[in-house]
Amino acid sequence: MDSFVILCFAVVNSVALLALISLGLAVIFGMMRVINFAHGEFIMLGGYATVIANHCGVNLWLSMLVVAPMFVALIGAVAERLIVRRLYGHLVTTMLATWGLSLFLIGAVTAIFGNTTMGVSAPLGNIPIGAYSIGAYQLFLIGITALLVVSSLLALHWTKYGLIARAAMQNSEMAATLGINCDRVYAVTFIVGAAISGLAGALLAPISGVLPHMGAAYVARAFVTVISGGGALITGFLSAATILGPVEALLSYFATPVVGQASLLLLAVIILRLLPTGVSSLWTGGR
Amino acid sequence: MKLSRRSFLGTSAALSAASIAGSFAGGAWAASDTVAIASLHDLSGALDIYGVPSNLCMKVAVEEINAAGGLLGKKVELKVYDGQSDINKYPQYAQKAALNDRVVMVQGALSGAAREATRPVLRKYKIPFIYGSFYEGGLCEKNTFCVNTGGNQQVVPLLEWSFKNLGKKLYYIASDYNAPRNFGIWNHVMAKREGGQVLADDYYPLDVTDFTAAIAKIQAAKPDVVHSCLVGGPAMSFYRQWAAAGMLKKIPIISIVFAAGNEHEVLAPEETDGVIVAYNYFQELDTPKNKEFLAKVEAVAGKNHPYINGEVFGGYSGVMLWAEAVKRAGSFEREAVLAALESSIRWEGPAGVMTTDGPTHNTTQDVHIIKVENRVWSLIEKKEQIPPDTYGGKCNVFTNPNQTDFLMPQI
Amino acid sequence: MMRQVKHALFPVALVLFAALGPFVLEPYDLVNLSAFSAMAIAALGLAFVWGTLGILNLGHSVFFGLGAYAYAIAVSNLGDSTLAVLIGIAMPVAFSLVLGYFLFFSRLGDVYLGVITLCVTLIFYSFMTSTADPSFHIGPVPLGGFNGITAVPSLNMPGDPQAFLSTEATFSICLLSLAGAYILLSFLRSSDAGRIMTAIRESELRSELLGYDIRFYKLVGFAVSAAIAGLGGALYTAVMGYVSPNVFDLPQASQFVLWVIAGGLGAFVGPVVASFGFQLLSSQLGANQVFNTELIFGATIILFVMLVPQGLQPMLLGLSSLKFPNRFGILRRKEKPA
Amino acid sequence: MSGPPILATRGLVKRFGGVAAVDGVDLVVNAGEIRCLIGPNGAGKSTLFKCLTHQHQPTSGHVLFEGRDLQGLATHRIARLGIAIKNQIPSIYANLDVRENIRLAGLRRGLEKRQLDRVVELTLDEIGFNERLASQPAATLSHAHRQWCELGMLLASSPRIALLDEPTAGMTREEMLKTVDIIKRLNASATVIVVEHDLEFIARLAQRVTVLHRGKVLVEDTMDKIEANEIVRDIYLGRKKEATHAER
Repeated sequence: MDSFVILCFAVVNSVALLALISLGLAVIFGMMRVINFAHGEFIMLGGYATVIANHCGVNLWLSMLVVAPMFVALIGAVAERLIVRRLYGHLVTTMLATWGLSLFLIGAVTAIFGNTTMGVSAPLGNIPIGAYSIGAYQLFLIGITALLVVSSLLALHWTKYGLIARAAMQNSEMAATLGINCDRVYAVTFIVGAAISGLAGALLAPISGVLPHMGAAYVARAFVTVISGGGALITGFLSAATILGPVEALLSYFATPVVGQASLLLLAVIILRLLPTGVSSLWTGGR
Repeated sequence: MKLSRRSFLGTSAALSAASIAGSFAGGAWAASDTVAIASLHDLSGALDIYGVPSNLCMKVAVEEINAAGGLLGKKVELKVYDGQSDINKYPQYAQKAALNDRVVMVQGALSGAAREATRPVLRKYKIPFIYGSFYEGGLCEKNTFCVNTGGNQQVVPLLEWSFKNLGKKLYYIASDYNAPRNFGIWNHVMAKREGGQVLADDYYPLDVTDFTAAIAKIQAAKPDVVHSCLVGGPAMSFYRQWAAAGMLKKIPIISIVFAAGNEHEVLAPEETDGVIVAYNYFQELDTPKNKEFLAKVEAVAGKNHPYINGEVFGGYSGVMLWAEAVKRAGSFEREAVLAALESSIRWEGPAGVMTTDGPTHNTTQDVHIIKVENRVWSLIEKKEQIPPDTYGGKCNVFTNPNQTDFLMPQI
Repeated sequence: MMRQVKHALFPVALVLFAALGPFVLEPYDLVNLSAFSAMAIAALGLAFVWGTLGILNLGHSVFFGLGAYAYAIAVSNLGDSTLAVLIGIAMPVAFSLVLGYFLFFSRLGDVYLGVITLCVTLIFYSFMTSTADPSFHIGPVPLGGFNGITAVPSLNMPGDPQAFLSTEATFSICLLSLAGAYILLSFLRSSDAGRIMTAIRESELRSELLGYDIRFYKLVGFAVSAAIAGLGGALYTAVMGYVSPNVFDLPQASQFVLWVIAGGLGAFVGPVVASFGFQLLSSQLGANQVFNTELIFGATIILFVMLVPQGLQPMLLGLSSLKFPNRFGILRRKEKPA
Repeated sequence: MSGPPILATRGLVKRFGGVAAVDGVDLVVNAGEIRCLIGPNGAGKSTLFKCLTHQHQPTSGHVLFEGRDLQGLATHRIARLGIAIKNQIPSIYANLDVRENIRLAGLRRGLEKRQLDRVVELTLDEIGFNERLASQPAATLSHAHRQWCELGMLLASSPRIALLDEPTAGMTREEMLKTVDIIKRLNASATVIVVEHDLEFIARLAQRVTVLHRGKVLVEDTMDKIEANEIVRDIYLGRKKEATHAER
């Protein structure tokens, strides 16, 4: 019984982590068709912002939930202004430029902080479940991820900004004729995406090694999740995470982690082959 | 293009290249008043955490030698290459060091993959390769000399101690690549020898960051001790998630790689306190020789120098052992230096006495079992003068001078 | 006629270099340039399939890597390197046909196709890194996991495995192969089949309505690019003497894309030049520590993409003919958002 | 006429979701004809064309080419049988020059190089393109020239049937007249089915006219009779005429 609960926890946890690391990318890709290769580094910067703010005496929760997203939003704003804005509509060029940005950010962080930074540990203690015990912080993480996803959905569908954003995403020319400043919408979207990535990094900081290269472990996985999710902004990647996460978690548990990881990629390939525009084409009827 | 068969063929050309290389080398240091050695490390990229301090240790050694008047009357010059955590760079730079810089010795290429990519190149150009990282053991090649610990020198003392003091049921969790798999075999060797039990061998890809399922698996198996051979930044997540699940106080962790990537600094004390490792060297070692050494490190890299652990210490001991060999040989020539290294060079350094072992081309040395508390390591037990494993006599460059393949431990 | 002369210029230069290089260059440079050429050959494969046929293949490295591994395994088993190079070409081709059949016989958008190929190359990376166990072997050759296969024999005389070719000869062969790949692809591009491939890039619908089987042409083009990449991979392994799973990883895959974009999409000379340039830069950065290597390399990529968005070759051609109004090139227009 | 008609459809249906854009069309076209398809917007003309070439898969029903059922054939296979189409939205190779466009259309015929070159030059002549126009990228052409370029591609491919969807849309009268000429040349070797609104154009070309309405064939007759048909006037011509009046 307790092993079943733990297994369920592991599955839900892997879905939540996949969702958490993909959300920022999903917002940027879904709205702007920009593949942000520096996504992993935004996560890394979020982690660094948290750790450093915390060492400077800022309360951990404040560092995680406020300082990190704001800092990364700032970096995102600069990157958008200097790089991404000039390359809109050129998918591959943007991808390469953000790849350059990712190397640049890694280099910059290493040059400033070196390759070793003292981390912060997970707060909240642990919860015993039968013979097992799990970190309470991980439960918090699942909760806050759900909250983030739900609030993004609500923001997109119930607020004026969400409406404008969806309009700009559907048809930028028409939105422009309606008096919407698409450049501004894109800028805000990129910044919001960056802030979410930063928040993800901050939330991950207590349970992962905060190092200049930590982003590399996340980017491919986030990328695959978002693309196989398809056109529908939030629901798409969420459903992809819900399919891919459990497969990886369960196969890692019952077979080997390599099998789990390979199956995640293989499954993404199969999803894209069967549903060429991603999972969400099932209910949006293609794009 | 009209190339005659003769000039097109490598056998003759390689010979001439070798003789040229030889004459280059000879010419290069015979005429000038400096002699060059190469440092091949990842100074950027994901693996710089190992490369940067190891390179620093080489620098410290070179400065020490030069401050004492150099070697055979010549200043030693350190040619530094940044492998950029890209294995493709290693053969390139090894070649450059051999052909352009005409170095007399190459050290570095710490990761197994880098070492394997570099070794054949240096063998081809006949430049001695000093390997400074601890490793799985079983490398018994004429052109290579391993100055750090091999598999048996770390795993055997650590597991002897842990089976005796922590319990017989061991759970092995490791990164999925060559060295951890080889260390995994040593676990079984030791379990058989000591009557212990290896409950599981779990290998995780290097970029896994979510260890929830892994931890659940360990909890279900209820081991007495967890042996972790998880390597790299992403794997640090394991220790955090392990501590967050409250396991750190319940099941002790032993390791032979923990701290090599400064895990004990990146992670918080409440996530690492009590982890036990085995290395030939650790920075807190309380000996006069070590105090001297650390003073020199500070002189080179300032007070906030990176932590010097057992992995990167090889950068220092490698150069020093090589220098001793050069002194004994009275020459920088490959044959002479290798012969000297094979003649049991004894050197007393910060980590105690180290003696090169002729037949195995590995090094006999002390190993310290240490424990971390609040980011500081303290000695539990010292195992003196552990010789390298002979792999049943197969690890012997005198009887197998053409041996280049790895030897595997037999259970 | 002038055009043909202009086209011949580049391969002639390569052949001259192949002939004269051994007399003027240091052995180290010879080895280095051999490796660069092997990489450039593989980049040409992507330049062709992407620039001519319009297939955005983000996982081109899978063919390069398969060629590299196929050569390493074949030459270690057979001894003869000529046959091994051929196997290094054949393996990726066979795989590309299977993968291509899977991809082109469904209606996939270009980004999605790119992501699938990227996933495929990452799957190979995961698989190859997990083959450290000695039980993974082909003949006497262990796959070697993360460390890869080492001490791979270099090129030898056809039929005489003991007669290894010298550094000079290997250099010449690599450069001649590069010239050969360039000539082959240029011919293919200007042939009728190549024109049809260009047409397919321009408009799939129109081509289909004219009666061209676009799936067939894509499959053929994909296989050609795989063959060229495989040749590059095989030569690279022969020059470097080892192969590791890194040939499949994300940085390797991104590099090919970078070189093609930097050189100019649709061009052949540009990507070759860009590949040499970037490899030289990265190699120089590592040999002289000015500052953090990644920082400089990253900044270079950003600046390059921002300042020369249409790529090296179109920019230089544009400058020389001073067609400023058309500076941002036809090729830029092709690239459309997903 | 002996043998089956060159093109026939039997009960052709195409549904999009719940809407039947083509709703049971039976059409017979004989070899050598120029057939005009008319009907108000949404009558299903373009959809019918796309079904004929399998750009859309018909939901049910059959398309017969010289008695042969085309079911299951891919678009390019149908094109190879000699069914060429100009869609409503011009589809040419915008970044290639006109000559290359025409050449690509002729290339499929498997001619020798010299013969192909002759076909290309002849076609350029037939659509009235001089050397300057012929070597221009298609993207830089005017609207009418683009349409002619595409008609030239059809000419060069030497089809058995040419399906033309609104070839004169947006043209001046003179341009329309030139288009009529080109289509007549096309008709010399091919059966032509054309969707049009322009009455003068239809009068100049078509022998028979088929009226589509709400996805069904409403009536099929000569132009004179169609113009006299009350129902057609009601649903289509009348409105069209009013519209043209209003425009003037």
